[in-house]
Amino acid sequence: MKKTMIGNHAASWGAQLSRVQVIAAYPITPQTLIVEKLSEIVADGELDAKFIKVESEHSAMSACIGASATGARAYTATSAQGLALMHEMLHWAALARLPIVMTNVNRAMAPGWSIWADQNDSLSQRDTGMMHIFASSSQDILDSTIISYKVSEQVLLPTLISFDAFFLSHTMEVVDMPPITDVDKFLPPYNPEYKLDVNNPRSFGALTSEEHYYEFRYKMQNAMDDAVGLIKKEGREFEKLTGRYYDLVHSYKCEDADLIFVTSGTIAETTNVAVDELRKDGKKVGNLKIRVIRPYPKQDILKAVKNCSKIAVIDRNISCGYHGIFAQELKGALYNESDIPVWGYLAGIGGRDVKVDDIKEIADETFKSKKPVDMIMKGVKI
Amino acid sequence: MKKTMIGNHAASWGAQLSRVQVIAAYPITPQTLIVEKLSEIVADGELDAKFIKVESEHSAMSACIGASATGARAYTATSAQGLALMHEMLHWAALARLPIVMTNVNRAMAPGWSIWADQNDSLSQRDTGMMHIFASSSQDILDSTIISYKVSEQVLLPTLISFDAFFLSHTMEVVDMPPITDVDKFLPPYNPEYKLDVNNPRSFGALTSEEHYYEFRYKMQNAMDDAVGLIKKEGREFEKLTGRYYDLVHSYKCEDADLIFVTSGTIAETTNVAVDELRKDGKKVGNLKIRVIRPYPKQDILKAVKNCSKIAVIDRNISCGYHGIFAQELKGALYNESDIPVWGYLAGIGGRDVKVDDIKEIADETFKSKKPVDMIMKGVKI
Amino acid sequence: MLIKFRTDKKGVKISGAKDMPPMPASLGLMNWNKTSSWRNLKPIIDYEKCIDCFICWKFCPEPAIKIVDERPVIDYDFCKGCMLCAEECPKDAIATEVEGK
Amino acid sequence: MLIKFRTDKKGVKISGAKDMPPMPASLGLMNWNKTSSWRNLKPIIDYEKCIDCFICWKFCPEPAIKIVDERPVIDYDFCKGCMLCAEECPKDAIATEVEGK
Amino acid sequence: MKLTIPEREIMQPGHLACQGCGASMAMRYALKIFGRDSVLTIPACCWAVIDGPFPYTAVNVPLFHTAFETAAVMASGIKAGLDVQGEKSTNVIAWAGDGGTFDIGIQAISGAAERNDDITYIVYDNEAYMNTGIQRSSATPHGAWTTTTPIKHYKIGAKKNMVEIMSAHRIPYAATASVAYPEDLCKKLEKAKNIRGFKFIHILAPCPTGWKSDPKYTVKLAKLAVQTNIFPIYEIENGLKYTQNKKVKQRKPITEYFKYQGRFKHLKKEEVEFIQKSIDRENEILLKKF
Amino acid sequence: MKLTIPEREIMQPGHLACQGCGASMAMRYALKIFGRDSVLTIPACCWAVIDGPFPYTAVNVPLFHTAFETAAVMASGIKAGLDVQGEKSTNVIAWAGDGGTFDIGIQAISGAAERNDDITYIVYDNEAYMNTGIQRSSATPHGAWTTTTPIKHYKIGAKKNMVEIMSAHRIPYAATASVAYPEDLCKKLEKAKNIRGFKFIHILAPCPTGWKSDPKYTVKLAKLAVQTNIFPIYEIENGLKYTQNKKVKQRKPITEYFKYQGRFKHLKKEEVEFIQKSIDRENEILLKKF
Amino acid sequence: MIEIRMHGRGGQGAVKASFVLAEAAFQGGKYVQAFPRFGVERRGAPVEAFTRIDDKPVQIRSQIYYPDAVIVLDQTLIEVVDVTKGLKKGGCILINSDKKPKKYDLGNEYNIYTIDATKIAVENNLGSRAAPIVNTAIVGAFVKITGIVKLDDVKKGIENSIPRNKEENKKAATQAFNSI
Amino acid sequence: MIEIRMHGRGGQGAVKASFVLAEAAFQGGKYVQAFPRFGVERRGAPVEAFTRIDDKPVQIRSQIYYPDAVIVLDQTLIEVVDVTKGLKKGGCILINSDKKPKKYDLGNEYNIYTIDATKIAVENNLGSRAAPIVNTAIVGAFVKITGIVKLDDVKKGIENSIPRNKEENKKAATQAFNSI
Ligand SMILES: Cc1ncc(C[n+]2csc(CCOP(=O)(O)OP(=O)(O)O)c2C)c(N)n1
Ligand SMILES: Cc1ncc(C[n+]2csc(CCOP(=O)(O)OP(=O)(O)O)c2C)c(N)n1
Ligand code: SF4
Ligand code: SF4
Ligand code: SF4
Ligand code: SF4
Ligand code: SF4
Ligand code: SF4
Ligand SMILES: [Mg+2]
Ligand SMILES: [Mg+2]
Repeated sequence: MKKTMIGNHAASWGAQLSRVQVIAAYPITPQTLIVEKLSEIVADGELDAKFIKVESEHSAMSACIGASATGARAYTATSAQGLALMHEMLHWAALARLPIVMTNVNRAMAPGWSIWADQNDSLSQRDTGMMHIFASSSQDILDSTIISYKVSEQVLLPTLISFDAFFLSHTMEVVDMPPITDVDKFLPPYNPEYKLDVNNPRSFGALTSEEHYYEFRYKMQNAMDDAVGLIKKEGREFEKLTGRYYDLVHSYKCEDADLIFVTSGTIAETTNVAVDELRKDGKKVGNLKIRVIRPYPKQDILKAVKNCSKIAVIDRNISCGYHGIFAQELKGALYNESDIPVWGYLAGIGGRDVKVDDIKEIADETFKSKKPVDMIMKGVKI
Repeated sequence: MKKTMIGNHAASWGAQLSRVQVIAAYPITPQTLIVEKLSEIVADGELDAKFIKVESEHSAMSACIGASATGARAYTATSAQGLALMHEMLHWAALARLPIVMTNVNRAMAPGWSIWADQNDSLSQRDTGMMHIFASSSQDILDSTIISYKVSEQVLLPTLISFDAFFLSHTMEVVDMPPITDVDKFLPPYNPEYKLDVNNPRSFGALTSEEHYYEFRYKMQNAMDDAVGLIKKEGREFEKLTGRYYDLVHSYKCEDADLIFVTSGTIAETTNVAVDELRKDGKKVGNLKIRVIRPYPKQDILKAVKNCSKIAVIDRNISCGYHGIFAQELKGALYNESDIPVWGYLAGIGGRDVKVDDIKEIADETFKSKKPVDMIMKGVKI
Repeated sequence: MLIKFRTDKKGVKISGAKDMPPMPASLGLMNWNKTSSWRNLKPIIDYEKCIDCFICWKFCPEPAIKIVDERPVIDYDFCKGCMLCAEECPKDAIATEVEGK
Repeated sequence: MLIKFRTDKKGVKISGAKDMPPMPASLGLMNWNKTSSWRNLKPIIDYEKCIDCFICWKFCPEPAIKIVDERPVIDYDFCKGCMLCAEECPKDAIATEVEGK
Repeated sequence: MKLTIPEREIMQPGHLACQGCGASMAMRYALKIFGRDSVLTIPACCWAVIDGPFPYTAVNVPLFHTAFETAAVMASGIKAGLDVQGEKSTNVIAWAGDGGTFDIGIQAISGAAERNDDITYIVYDNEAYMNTGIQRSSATPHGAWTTTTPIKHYKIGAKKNMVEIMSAHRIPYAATASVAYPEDLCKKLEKAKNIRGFKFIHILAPCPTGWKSDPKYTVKLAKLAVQTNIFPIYEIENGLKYTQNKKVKQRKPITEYFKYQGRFKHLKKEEVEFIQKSIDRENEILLKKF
Repeated sequence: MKLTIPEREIMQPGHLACQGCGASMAMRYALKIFGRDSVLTIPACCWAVIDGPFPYTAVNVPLFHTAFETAAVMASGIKAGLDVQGEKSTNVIAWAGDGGTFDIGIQAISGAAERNDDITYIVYDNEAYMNTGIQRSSATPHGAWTTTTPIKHYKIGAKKNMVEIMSAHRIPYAATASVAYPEDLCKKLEKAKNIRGFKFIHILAPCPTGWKSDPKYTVKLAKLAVQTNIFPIYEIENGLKYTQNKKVKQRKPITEYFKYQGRFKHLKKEEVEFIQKSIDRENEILLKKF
Repeated sequence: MIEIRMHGRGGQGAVKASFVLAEAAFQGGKYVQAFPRFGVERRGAPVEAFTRIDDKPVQIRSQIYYPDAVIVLDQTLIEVVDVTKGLKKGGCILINSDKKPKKYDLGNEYNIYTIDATKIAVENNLGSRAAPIVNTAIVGAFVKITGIVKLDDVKKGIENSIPRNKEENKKAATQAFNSI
Repeated sequence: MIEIRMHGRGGQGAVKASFVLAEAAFQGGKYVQAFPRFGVERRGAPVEAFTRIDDKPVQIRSQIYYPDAVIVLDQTLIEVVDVTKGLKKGGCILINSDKKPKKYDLGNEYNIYTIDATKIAVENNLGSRAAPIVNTAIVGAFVKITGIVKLDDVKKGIENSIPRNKEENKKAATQAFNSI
């Protein structure tokens, strides 16, 4: 059923439709509305879940880990400082192989205090072993939550779903909510083989010497590899129910493009609009939206960009001392395989608005430029 | 003066020689001996510093931030879980532009509990905005501490010095301790322009809207760029005093090498031994040790590898869902600039020992291989 | 932000990174920000009734009540119109006016 | 590790990742680990003196004292030789022997 | 002209507190007492916004905005930093909301208290996470509505007794206070200023936005909290010596306090009676300590 | 055959505790009482090692090893997870050292206590961070040597009074206990098992390695701690009802306790006297509460 | 695509108004977006909110700089905020006011309308004079002026997005619709 | 390069012994490395430690698998640990024992030596019979057997690396040196 809702509430309803059993969360702008809505949903009896009102985000993730270790489906949501405070426990969830799904509203890291959109918070978690999705619409947020439980519970890895502060979190738009009966058909109850079970007492996470630790990492990496296929497979299953397909990357008019933008989050949506306008001006451009960055969709990207002659990556983030993270990861993946020149752009850092005109400027600059540049800080005031 | 000491104590003495004023730290294996020694050094009156025995690593970094914000020289040390728990505050120290120098003993992340060498802990901090050094000998640890204060206090960025658990932390070897009078000549007292000062009351870190946040990131990135030159410059200054030069990368027999290893930490040292042995067998190999990864030494690397025909990166870490981080960053940096094929190897994860023979095997494999491979998990038991 | 950052007021002029300190360190005070724009209701002291007890001064959260010549004076540049002063005045010496009417 | 991980004891045989669960979940108990090797001193119960008060049993930290036929019996496979039992025995019924002498 | 609290104003108008904000009143009083030789650190909370955005400030003393969970240890770090540089007289004050104190900040507080670091920790208590839009904290009183304790699931369980917890740490000085009694508050701040070691002051600071009350009732509510015994005013020296600072002869019924606030208006009669009883019981227990 | 504590053994020998480890004794008793319908969670501490490396375990009930600062909330999460799946009877126990309790874990404990989550939190107190090699914690007693409080800078300041802090949280049950009195300890564990809500048990567990004592003196020391009043044994119900469980008629001098331990041997006579006085004073204060 | 900006004060419900308008348009078969100015809302302080209405899905994710219309929920704001900023030439301004449009001197490039939404709200028991809830009344007037949404859709929108006093709100919207 | 492994029990000071030996070699102008087996030490449990001695800086950072010599600080360990594991053919084994070398049946590929370091330690007031501190005595004996370090350098090493009872330790080392 179509409804209007803000992006944050799409996350809440995604959790509700997934029948999460334990929720542990802590307020932080601009995420808070997700848990407020969930509090309401639980109070209204629309979801049978236990809500743990923890005293910090570190504890929120810990409580989810504990619950998930018993075989319950657990959910949390946070943003920026809260996600950073969870950092240790994100590694934990991943290494403990617990299929927790969580939402992060991308917000700039402090100091100075900022509550505005910026991907540095979640991208700083790229080495924790979590799967990581960037949603670009409220529909994407809701659907991704459901699909992620399905994938996570098969590969036994947690998933982090991120989306831009305000541009999505506080923006109301139209969302199609699948009936829960359909979702139930898609997403069976979670029932793991290894769990805290008094009838089969095991310890979890004991001292692991150099004799075994490496092999656990190996298994994790295998799980990530498996996830690439599973995301596609479950995406197709989901499409059967809802007509909506989600892949690791989505390409828009890339087939014949000379210049391909590589984008994520809300910038990806605005870029689609820009692509249309640029095409009208006769410029052959395309947009490759990276939806999933862990597992990294190397093959999908290679396929999508193979015919173009230039790539312009737009990063709403920076790994200071290197450069934009999407650009870095893309180049790392294309190396050995391709020699299409890649330009790296920064835009929208700290919540600065990225407009259609900004994207068009980037296109112009890239078309004109002869030599690729690692990082161009678009729109910075010097 | 030459002395024997374990790597951890080299860190303690590095801090002592740097005349740190505030130390805040929390115990964790294998770091603990650093702070135990510092407790002793302070108790013995060999250093005039205030030691805050905090209740967690999050607080350790916070206390250092507070002290540094008043203009005091602050130090902390930790490992793995402790570093992860600091994550939020590492971002904080960097964005607040506080030149804290800290030590991290690289240890594998839990679960399972592991106290053994693995770089995932500190590399997971690569997006925090800290400068980041991997030391490969006790001498390097001690010297890097001193030089890092000098560099950090000029560019106003914190530095993270990492080194391998046990292989360095608990291993006694010979270290040349410069006289403190020499160090005093090299490293002047810290006296920042912006600090908490009742005679010039300012707020630090207030709400920073989209109007200004981006520009702060821009300034941070500039500082990182400046640091590249400064590390070299201060390295030369330090050389004048001690005869020891430290650069961002150190190349060993790379000039005429067909195959260059790219390594870091203790694996880099063992690789030098392997290079000598391989050369004896007539194999033209070289070793490029990456000592600094933030700021990323792109130009230095390009220069060092330009003549070789193959590169083999050895990573004691993995970004699950992608691959080894040194390999990723190297390829990201070489893209657009070079087409030397790069092989990525994993070794030593979770403390597994990396022996000269392992390196030689990697050489053989790479020499034989036709097509570069993103990641080969060396020595994993399947 | 709802509150405009008028970086050109009170001598703090920032046109770009070059005018900014390395970290977000303040360069001026907030008192350029005339919060009179927040006001719906306006407190008006009736100095006939007022006994100069300074209870209003004591409680004003801004503070927007000053002591001028030993009498309480409301600074309408900053008064947000919370009406706490009127509520607490022991002599009912502060009247309420609706703004813009 | 100082303590050898004998992954082939007690039926837990791991030759590689394929034998391992996805996460470090235990597959067996620690009691393959005969801690007798830790022992320097050896407690020996003198059943003549012993009154079966089970104080030794109560306090043994391993536990390495079993109750067999209603009497305390030391399991020397596990006794680490802390000598707590001897110290607490109200009847001085536990003697100390030095290992390997 | 007789003023009952110091005339000097350090905090500047133009700040961003809502109309009738108790938290802004509390800061005004604190700076009157601590004066210019003070350094503040403030974690995430309404005051992180009230102070104003970059490049401005309203407090007019050095202020380090800090991460939500770190106020106490940040103050410890600042104090240590000043100390080693010879600035030993400066008052270092951690200033935080109830969420940053009772919940996410309690570990750092407990640590600093145990080390007896020479700082003053002040919590302005508006009984919820206000800056993020009124979520329950462990300072939220039983019965209250917040956005995470919706009417159907209103807050169950008593407010965490923070002053008693601090008193169990045996710190030199712990006290409760209220923006309705600035003279008492100022006396306590003065006392804290002159004691070496860890001082803790808990100020009830009504929040019209979160309490759903009229901004003009901020002082009235703060007074009623004391007069109904729901927030007694006292101090504890060295964790042992209790002194009652505001004696309440005839306590007012709690309904008097509730009726000016939207956050309690869903409560049924039995629920209010239950609350009244627990207030009376708690008061009895407390009175024995004086 | 008359045994004063249950005969069943759940904990297995072969574990990795040092000779004469008090912490391993404590676990043995706890599992005797809680039985097989229990889930444990243990943060970083000696017990994270004692249990044995992957792929083994010694506790023989489901055990989730967890991050150092998370024991209480991990238990809350586990309890919630079991609850929603209908496993309501299982005892969920957080088991941690003093460092994981008094210092880095106190926030999660305070949170779980405030929510009154139905878990039992047990701290085995060996008065320092032992697993990392004997660093001071806020449970380290005044005067003790540790590696971070070297002889010249021995630990200054009293042990944090954790039970009183928990009692200030008004939890249903809080108690101290000792491995020297397993019968009393078992009674308390049994009590905790049968109460709904948050239970806190603080067990003194001597550590020969860290206390520099002979392994054979573990029980003797645990007893002397009680007999000298440095570690009184009592319980508190609902934060209000105090009961003394081990009465000490004639307290022994603290020197009796110190003399079997290396960690106090640097103390001069005056220092010991100072400690004796504070023990006596604290005891007076405590006695009034019973 | 039509882009609308609302001006109000913290606590007055400008954001809610932008959502009600979007919901109404959605009920009328349109695609919509509505969002507040991204920031910290303070009781009493001026706030803004935005609505986008289009016939096809709204993909653009940037903010609104050049609105087609402006709604002012509190006329006292006109003195303290530049309500016409970026407003397109010929754009409309709807002000909640008991005064006549010509009383407002906002230049002659715009079409100014007024509606006494406060009075209508109070008459329908939607808040008090001091704190009226004017969302629905002002939306009712706005759709009449612009014709972008039918009154029936506004009613459906209210039905869906207003939790309490649905009928009163519908009446207020209708009354405003009819009185302008 | 010479690589040496030591066997002891947790609390007995095997690690210290490896460090004293390295320090002595360092005083003799050698480059050294010394380290414990990487793990968790438990009172009473068997432990190991290692020393590398070379004429040039030791760059290799991996562990020792094939030692040239083995030192056993506590002879009871011989029954519970494989002290000869990886020991090179012809390598030497030095055991702290009051027995004769031939009492030990460790195969005939190795050169076995014994020294009653416990007795020497106790005679020099280094610990008690139950807990003797045998580091220095055993190192004294070891350097005599292998000749890699001079006795004088051992004394210097003790001077630098032993905080207390320096003289007693030097005497113990000397006595052991002379008695083997
Ligand atoms: C680690 C972290 N978690 C959450 C937040 C979000 N946050 C900012 S202020 C705040 C509420 C503060 O509540 P309180 O301390 O009571 O102060 P108040 O806002 O009520 O003044 C929250 C949850 C944050 N900044 N950092
Ligand atoms: C976040 C974090 N910091 C530090 C550590 C290191 N650490 C592990 S155990 C331990 C000491 C535990 O002390 P305590 O809780 O008293 O237990 P004990 O070892 O004495 O049994 C420490 C500091 C860790 N694992 N995680
Ligand atoms: S409170 Fe009233 S009487 Fe007192 S000074 Fe103010 S206006 Fe005058
Ligand atoms: S109305 Fe409020 S802000 Fe204005 S003067 Fe009175 S107390 Fe101050
Ligand atoms: S303690 Fe002594 S007397 Fe009692 S059962 Fe044991 S050996 Fe027998
Ligand atoms: S010596 Fe210790 S381990 Fe052995 S039986 Fe006695 S108490 Fe148990
Ligand atoms: S929300 Fe409450 S505490 Fe925060 S500024 Fe507004 S009135 Fe003050
Ligand atoms: S160090 Fe102490 S607590 Fe830890 S295992 Fe050894 S004796 Fe037990
Ligand atoms: Mg609050
Ligand atoms: Mg401990």
